[in-house]
Amino acid sequence: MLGKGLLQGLAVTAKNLVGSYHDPARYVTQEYPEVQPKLPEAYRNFPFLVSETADDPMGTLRCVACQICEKECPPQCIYIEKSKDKKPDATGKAQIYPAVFAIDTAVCMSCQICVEVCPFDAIKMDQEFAIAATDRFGGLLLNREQLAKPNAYYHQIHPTEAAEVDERLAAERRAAEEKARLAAAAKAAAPKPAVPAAAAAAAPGAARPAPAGSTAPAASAPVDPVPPPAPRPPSP
Amino acid sequence: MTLLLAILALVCLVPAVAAVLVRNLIHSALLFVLAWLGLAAFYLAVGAEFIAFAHALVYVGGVSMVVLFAVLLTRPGRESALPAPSAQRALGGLVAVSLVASMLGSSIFWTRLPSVEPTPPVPLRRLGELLAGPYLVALLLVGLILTVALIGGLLLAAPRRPSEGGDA
Amino acid sequence: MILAAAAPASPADAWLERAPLLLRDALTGWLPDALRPWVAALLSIATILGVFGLLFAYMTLAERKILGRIQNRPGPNRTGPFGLLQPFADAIKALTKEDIVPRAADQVLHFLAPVVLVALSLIGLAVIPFGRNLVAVELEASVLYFFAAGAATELSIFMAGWASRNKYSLLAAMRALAQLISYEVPLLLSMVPVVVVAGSLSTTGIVAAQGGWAAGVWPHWHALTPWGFSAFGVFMVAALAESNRSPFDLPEAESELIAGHLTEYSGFKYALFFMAEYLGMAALSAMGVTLFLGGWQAPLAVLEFIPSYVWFGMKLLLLLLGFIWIRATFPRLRIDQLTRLSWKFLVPLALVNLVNGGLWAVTSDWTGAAGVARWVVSALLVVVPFVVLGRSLTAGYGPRTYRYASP
Amino acid sequence: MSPLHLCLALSAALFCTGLVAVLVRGNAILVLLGVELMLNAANLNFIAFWRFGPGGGEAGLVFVLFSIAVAAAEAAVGMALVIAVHRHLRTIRVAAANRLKG
Amino acid sequence: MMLPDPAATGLARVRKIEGAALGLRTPAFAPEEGAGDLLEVSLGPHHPSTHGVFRMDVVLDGERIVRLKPVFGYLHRNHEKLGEGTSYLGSMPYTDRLDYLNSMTNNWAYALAVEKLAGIPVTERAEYVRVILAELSRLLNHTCLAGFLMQDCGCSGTPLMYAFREREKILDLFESLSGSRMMCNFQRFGGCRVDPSAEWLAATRTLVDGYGAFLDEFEALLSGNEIVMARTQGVGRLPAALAVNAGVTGPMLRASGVGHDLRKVDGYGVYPRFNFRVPIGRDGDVYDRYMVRMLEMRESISILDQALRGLPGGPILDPKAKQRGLRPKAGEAYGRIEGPKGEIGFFLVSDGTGNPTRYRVRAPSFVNLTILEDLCLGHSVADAVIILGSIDIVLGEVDR
Repeated sequence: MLGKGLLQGLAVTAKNLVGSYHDPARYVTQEYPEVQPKLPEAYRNFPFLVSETADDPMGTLRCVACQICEKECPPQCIYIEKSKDKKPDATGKAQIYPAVFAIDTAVCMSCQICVEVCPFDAIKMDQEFAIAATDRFGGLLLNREQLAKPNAYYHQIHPTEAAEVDERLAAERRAAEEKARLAAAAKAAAPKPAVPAAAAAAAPGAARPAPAGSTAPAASAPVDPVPPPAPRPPSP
Repeated sequence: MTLLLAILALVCLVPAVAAVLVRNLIHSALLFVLAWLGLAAFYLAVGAEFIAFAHALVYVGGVSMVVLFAVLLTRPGRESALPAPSAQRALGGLVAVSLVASMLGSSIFWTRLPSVEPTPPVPLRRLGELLAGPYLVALLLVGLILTVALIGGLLLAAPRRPSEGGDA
Repeated sequence: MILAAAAPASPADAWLERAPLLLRDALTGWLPDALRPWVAALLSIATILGVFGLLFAYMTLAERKILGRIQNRPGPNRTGPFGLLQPFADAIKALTKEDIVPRAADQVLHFLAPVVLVALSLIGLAVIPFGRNLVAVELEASVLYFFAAGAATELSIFMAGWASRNKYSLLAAMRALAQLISYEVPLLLSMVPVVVVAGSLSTTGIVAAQGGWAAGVWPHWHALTPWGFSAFGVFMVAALAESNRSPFDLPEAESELIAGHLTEYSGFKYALFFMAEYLGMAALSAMGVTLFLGGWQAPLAVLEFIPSYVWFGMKLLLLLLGFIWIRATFPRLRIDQLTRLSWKFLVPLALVNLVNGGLWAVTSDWTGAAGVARWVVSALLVVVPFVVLGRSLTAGYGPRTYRYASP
Repeated sequence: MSPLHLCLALSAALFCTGLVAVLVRGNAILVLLGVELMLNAANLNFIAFWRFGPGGGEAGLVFVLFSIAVAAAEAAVGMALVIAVHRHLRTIRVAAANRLKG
Repeated sequence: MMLPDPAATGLARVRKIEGAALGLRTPAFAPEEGAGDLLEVSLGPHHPSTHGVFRMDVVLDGERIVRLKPVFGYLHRNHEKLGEGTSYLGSMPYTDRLDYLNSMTNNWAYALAVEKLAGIPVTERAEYVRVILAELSRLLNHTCLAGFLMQDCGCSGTPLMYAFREREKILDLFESLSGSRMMCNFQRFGGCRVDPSAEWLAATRTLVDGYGAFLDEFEALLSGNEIVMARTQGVGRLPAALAVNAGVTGPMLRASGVGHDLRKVDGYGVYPRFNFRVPIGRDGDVYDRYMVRMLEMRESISILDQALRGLPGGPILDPKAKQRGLRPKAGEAYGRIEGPKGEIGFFLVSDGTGNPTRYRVRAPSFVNLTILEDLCLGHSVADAVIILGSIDIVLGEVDR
């Protein structure tokens, strides 16, 4: 009979009207600035560069400016210039570092391919999403200093993944140490010192980095409070 | 009383004259609506309450809609301005109208009209009794005319092939 | 002026019941006799404007809140506690917005349309009895006045649509006219049996005719008789259409015509249209309450201690809630379906109802078994046409069964 | 001027206005509207004589009601005719509709 | 009934030869005498119901459509040309942006094409995960579509909000798995990027179990509603022959009564292992298109149920499968799957370098849209809006 479907529809909306007062499944709004979204661990937005420590981010960047991400980035939003010199990294080993590392977040499409192709676990996806700039071009072009964030921050936003990465890096380091120790033992036996094995291992793309050194300072779980992400400099 | 009536007469007459003179058909129709509203107010002032409301209901609510609909259907989306009437036609018309006007005016103003007290308004119930009593046959006839007009209007306005294309 | 008795004999004498009138008398009492009716009239106008202005403001809020709740979201809740200041924020926004008039538009009509619409939506309220003895203008043919006043509302929608010189607006104007022509008829026809049964064309007379209770519990409201129920349904559907509310919001038709006749309106003029929509809705609902739901009459004798205007307000709000609920639920009709619904369903139903109401009026003195028969006949005269007409209306439509492809 | 004179004058003026619309403007819709205006003028006379005349004008009131109803019917049929003519001749100038068979 | 593959019978080519004879209503629009009565309206590109920046040039007689010209390209991004300059892996995130409601199925179709081209095997677990994600995509897409369609019909947002409430749950799943709600970039050659955790699978199970109840409520609100039926039944009829000849695929084709579903026809992935049915309509009108999608969702729920129960262990991604620097041998491949909107396919030609020399997308929205004028002629503007809504287009895919 005419009207049955209409009444059925009215019943559904009435159920939802009443349900919105007692049933959380029928009242799904989260009021954003007061209620912050619970981001899943996998959530990604724009990339950042991992540095081992918070107090000297530029000195302890994991990035060795191998430029794989620059090459693989589909929208080509990464720009890297290699350094002419070498500086000691977190483990004290001399490394090429990115003299310029810039990501144009206006172009970046958050696809995470740079993270996937990075052999050094040096670039990871950030979860900071409330980003705004008054300057359309300069304000969204992030440079090395703005991109660098400590490993502790990485642990904070992607705990599982970061723990895996640290574990892997530590394992690789242990393996490298073992190798170095064996090499050293061999060297002790042999008359002439060889090039440190670790340096050879750090060649881009060849293998996972295995920086030689006795300890990995930030490899363990973070102990100090994580500094907030670096404030964005005012746009010119 | 006379002053009020005179003002209302102007409210009624000015839009009516304007309606006949403007070029734009839509403006013309809307001015007619204004004139009809003025006329309804005039009826109200004269004391014919029921007639006033019926007049407003039929003319403003019904006739004006039909007129506007016809205007839109016959000139959709176009400037609804009309060409000015030819001078010859205008002249002829105006001569005829001024003759009628002078005839009417003279007959009104040179006739001595009886001046009696205004009749008190008729109660609505009395009107109903009149309609249902002595004028019942007329009422039914009017109803018949309306029905016939409705059907006739439908038949006239209906497209020749009503179900051409689509099943709307 | 009668002094309030210690124990009021009838509810009409209760202090609360007479409070508005007492207030009016107190305000106008010191004036010379010649001025008093004028000031009283102005007071009624101010009261209606104030009450219905506020009602409009909070109707918009309530609509958004209820719509929100139905859609599992909170609705506006940022401006003031529970968003209660939202209407005022909206008003300030509308007032300060730039008023844009297209260069090609018919400037005069473009300006006049919203003004005329608001004015026409308001004047109908003059004859609604909001409570016992609370009516601004007492007219012998007030029902007719109300519909005459309301008849021109679509005219201003047409004006808005045509004057905007926008193709969407023009389509909206045509739709508005078709809609008006179609729904004025059932609106008026559904009102006629009420007039026949109540034997009065005045709103106060119709409300008075609905006073009293059968067996003390069953009010003599027209909506509670079979013919009245049917007429009430037809009236409310036509009222929905007359006030351009979903599912009959064809002139506006957001998903088809952008905003229809409102496409070229902004700022305060847009707000005026908005206001007129709600005022028209409130006026038609008030008329519905008056004609069918007993006006200000209490539903039960024991509840008469609650003042009559409160009852009226509650019924009005109930109907308005229904408008919102319907809007939240239904999609829009198409223009041909809209007119078909009117001419092939509502009008025949209302015509049958006319006979039904006439029979009811003729048989008003039947009691006992004859009384029961009267109810049965009346109910049959509602149900049978409804089923038959409904079936013909929905012919060709219906739920379908589906097959599955054989693998 | 007595109210009756005023009413009659208004009525005459309206009648003449309607006549202008009918005679001067060649547009069928305006012609119909002019006829409506002339009917209104007649109605006004009925009312005027009922109210200000020598009594017994109740019949006039009833007649006005009938006249309004008939005017509505006239408008409906008239507009239907206009639409039909327009569909046929693509114009609504009265002068163009001068053939019996289109 | 199941028609054979149109490409195999040559039916697809017939349209070029003899369109009119097959029922294609070629627009017989000639401005006849008194054409001033016709009103030309440009619906879009900024119109609430064109689902993006799409334009319909409509010629109206009253409100009846005499001619309709779809105009698109406002969102053209050079997708196919970009694909020729990007590495095989680099094109994957771009496919997210085609039909941005269903990045999972876009990814899959592209991955399938590359896997065919380079001969990469897919792990068992990944096949199941792909099915799960594709069916979740289908739920998401069809739910949204129903909501949008009802919005086009003039609902004041209620069905749309209910649809979005459920869509949100699926998007949450996608986000917690892939890191992004819509631009998932999830499939990889030879498998998937991330292995779903047990918690994720449990959450999916909860969603799947509750989805039927949502559909029941949604259908109670709409499917039996007299206004919905009056608005949609008999509107925009697409005859089966015309549908086949126009290359229409997906639910739109099935609503016209052709039981053509690539999940059955191609049996790609592990679909042959699942037990599901293919609902088909009879009239091919808007209501059928709506209902076929509703019924498909019920089947999707059953597939999801089976896939979740049968999900095998093992690696999600073949560790030997190369992602970066993939250089397939010279050759060509066409990978197609049954996307929620129809057959989504990627045609790749390799010359042995790191980029395809030819990269072409068969976008179902685009192909289905070509039939728009035939569906709309003779209907009113209000119908055109819902017909467009029932075709289910995403301009990202139409314009590419």
